[in-house]
Amino acid sequence: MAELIGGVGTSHVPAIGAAVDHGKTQDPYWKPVFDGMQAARDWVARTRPDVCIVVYNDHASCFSLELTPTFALGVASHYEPHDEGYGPRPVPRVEGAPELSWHLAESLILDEFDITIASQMTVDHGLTVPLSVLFGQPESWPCRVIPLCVNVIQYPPPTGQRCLKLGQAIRRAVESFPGDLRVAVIGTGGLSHQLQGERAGLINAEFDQRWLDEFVTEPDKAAAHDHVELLREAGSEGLECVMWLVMRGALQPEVEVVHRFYHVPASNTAYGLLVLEDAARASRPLAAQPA
Amino acid sequence: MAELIGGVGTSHVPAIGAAVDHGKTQDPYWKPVFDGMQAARDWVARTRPDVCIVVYNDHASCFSLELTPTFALGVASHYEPHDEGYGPRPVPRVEGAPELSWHLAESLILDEFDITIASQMTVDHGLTVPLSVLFGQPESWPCRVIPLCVNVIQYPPPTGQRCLKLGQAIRRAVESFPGDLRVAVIGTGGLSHQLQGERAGLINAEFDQRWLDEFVTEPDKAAAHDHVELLREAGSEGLECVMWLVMRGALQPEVEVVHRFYHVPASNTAYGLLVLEDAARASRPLAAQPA
Amino acid sequence: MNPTPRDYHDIPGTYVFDGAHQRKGYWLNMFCKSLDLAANRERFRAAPADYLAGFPMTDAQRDAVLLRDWLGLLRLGGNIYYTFKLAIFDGLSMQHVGAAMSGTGMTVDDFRQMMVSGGRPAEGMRSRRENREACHG
Amino acid sequence: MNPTPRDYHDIPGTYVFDGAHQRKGYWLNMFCKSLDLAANRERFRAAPADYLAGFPMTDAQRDAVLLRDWLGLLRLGGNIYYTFKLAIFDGLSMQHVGAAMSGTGMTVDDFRQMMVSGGRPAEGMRSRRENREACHG
Ligand SMILES: [Fe+3]
Ligand SMILES: [Fe+3]
Repeated sequence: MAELIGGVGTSHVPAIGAAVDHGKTQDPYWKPVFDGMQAARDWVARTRPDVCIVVYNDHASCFSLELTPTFALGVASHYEPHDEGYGPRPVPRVEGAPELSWHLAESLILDEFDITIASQMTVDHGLTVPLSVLFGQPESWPCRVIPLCVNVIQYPPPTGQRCLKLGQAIRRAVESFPGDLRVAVIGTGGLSHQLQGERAGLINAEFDQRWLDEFVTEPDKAAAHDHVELLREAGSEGLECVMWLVMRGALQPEVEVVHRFYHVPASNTAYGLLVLEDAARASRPLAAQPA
Repeated sequence: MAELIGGVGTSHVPAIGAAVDHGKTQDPYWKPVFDGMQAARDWVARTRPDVCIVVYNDHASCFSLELTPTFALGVASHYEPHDEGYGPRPVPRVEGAPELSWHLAESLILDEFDITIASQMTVDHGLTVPLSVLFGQPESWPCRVIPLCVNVIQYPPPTGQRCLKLGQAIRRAVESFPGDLRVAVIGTGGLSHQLQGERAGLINAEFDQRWLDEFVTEPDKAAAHDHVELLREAGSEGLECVMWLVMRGALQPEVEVVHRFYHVPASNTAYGLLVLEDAARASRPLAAQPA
Repeated sequence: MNPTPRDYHDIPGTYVFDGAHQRKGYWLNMFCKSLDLAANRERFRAAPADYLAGFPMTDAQRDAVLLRDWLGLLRLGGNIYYTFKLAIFDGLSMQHVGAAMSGTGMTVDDFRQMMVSGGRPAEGMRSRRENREACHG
Repeated sequence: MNPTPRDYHDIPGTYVFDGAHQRKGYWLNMFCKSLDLAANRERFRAAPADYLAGFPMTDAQRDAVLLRDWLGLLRLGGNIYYTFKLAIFDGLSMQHVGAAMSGTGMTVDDFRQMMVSGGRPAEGMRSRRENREACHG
């Protein structure tokens, strides 16, 4: 049976990808951000997930206005990085995990989630930047990836509650997969930022920190902020933090914080990073985890 | 406030469309089928819906294997008939109802249905044949149409229960629309048939009739047949009867049967037709309904 | 992918288009889908094997296409709504294909007659297991 | 469509991309999306007005494109992820566009400085109604 080994929340700011790609991670502007990532990199190196389910949004890259799936789950054998106008990011091709993907798709749909099944898709910075955050610049990504693309561009995105429930259903689905896989869920996006309008540049660190507190200890409360409140407090693009809640739902109600980091700014965004394990798992002696 | 005036269930057999288009409705083979439709045509002429929400499936026409939405809701101003290999059907362009469509999309997503929003799509026989069933061959369709496209080709389709719940949510959404519209819901597909394999041609009239009985009086029971049972009893393509349940959910638990018709065969299919009104509405004196 | 056994594999003569089936037949079905375009239909008509070579299909799938092995196409991952595009290309009806898939030498007229007489009965076609038990029981 | 008032219309300087907004800006955004392709970028660079004429947009939308009126584009139904494709076409950064949209004559260096200093504070930017009440209260 597959095992849910933990979750990561991280912003997916494109500028972070650019900093990695152009060797600027040690520039004074970026060093604090990348220093803050180290503990997450250590965690993922230690826990070595076989598959990461990356919950992200597409930014008018692979999807366009013709068709807007609320939840699109990738079932492909691989995903090419999308050209977002600067040429595709110089990162490895993303290798899929079609058996587990199809198992998720089938389980989730029978569990009353109205998933869109994506057999061919490209992935943009929303997915590849979190991989760079966790893995740096390897020759090939050290794990297989299942993209779960959430609409947060076209109003309305799914509610926080719906995202939390989807995470719970993903947990059930992973644990019913008849394969010996270690699976992590990566929630991406946010935290507070607004790219558009006269409020462009909005950051609300107070709201973010309070929301992160709730996220860890009272996920139902973190999920209960409605869209208007998120738009108001976290900014029109900060609303994408609902995607973290899919990760949170996949973990048990009681979690242990392995790492928490928050930094303003990363480009126009409040950068947040959180690594969680189920409390039950975290309290196991380290020897019980793979070295 | 918009009003839900009733529901129709009908198979969407392509051969019925061809019989209309090629003037064969009075042929001995087709006459009984079209005679059986008359009462539904009378009902729709009498009740004159402004908008029909047509729940149908696409047959590898507009959608393909790349992307399979479980529920795709059209929000376009119009929809062209798709060329399914014989040239597009010679039927009027389907005019949309974008205000109500967007209201539905927004309401349903906030109500935890993971709708795919479709801004540009063509519609195949799954949608246009039911219009021909209800309206014959007019110069232009006498009502606007909202396509709700359900995946029933890629296993697994949404469950019967999920479809019933979606119907209930559609009812709530329609009744919260601030416009004076008369809305009908048309569930299409089925009844028993199988197009593929050594079982091609399967018909199960006994199952269909029992399912129709449940559908009218015990919708939860009709919705509870799981996919394996539907595949076994109604055939691999008969499974698409789950789409009728969206219509059923949009009506009240107590309904009045305005018309019920069943005929074998229409091409390879058991043809079923059902017209329902809420019991409360049906008992109103006729004078209270528009002439 | 070795498909895990599913309850519906017990249903005789029925090829459920689940994930395993979709993966197996992906390019076969996408070839069929490509026939939606008149230009592709012309290319396929002019040089069938060359046209098929443009899709990453198995040789068995290509052969089944060229032989119009309607049942074989399903077994190799085809979905009836896609393979039927090939039948439309040939000017065949669904009843034609239905007869061919029956695998009993049925003609299209036999098939039509079966439908007019109420269709293929479900009796004896529900479950491989039940059929086996009925045989040996 | 006359958009019905929504709670989020109370948030200042924020253009929520809801159904009403999407319908208004559909072709404006699809024009921006078309710039994903290098061939289209060349055509647009060579003859901007001709290229725009190929999309069923309003004159106001076309003018806002030609003038790079970043705020106007949002008001006319643009979505930032689409209009930003035009900025990428111009070689501009999101901070450039952010400064321009602020509508206060902010330079890109001002904007960068604002971000380094903790970003634009939410205080006074939460609610038009609250701001009015604070003014008149
Ligand atoms: Fe994002
Ligand atoms: Fe159908």
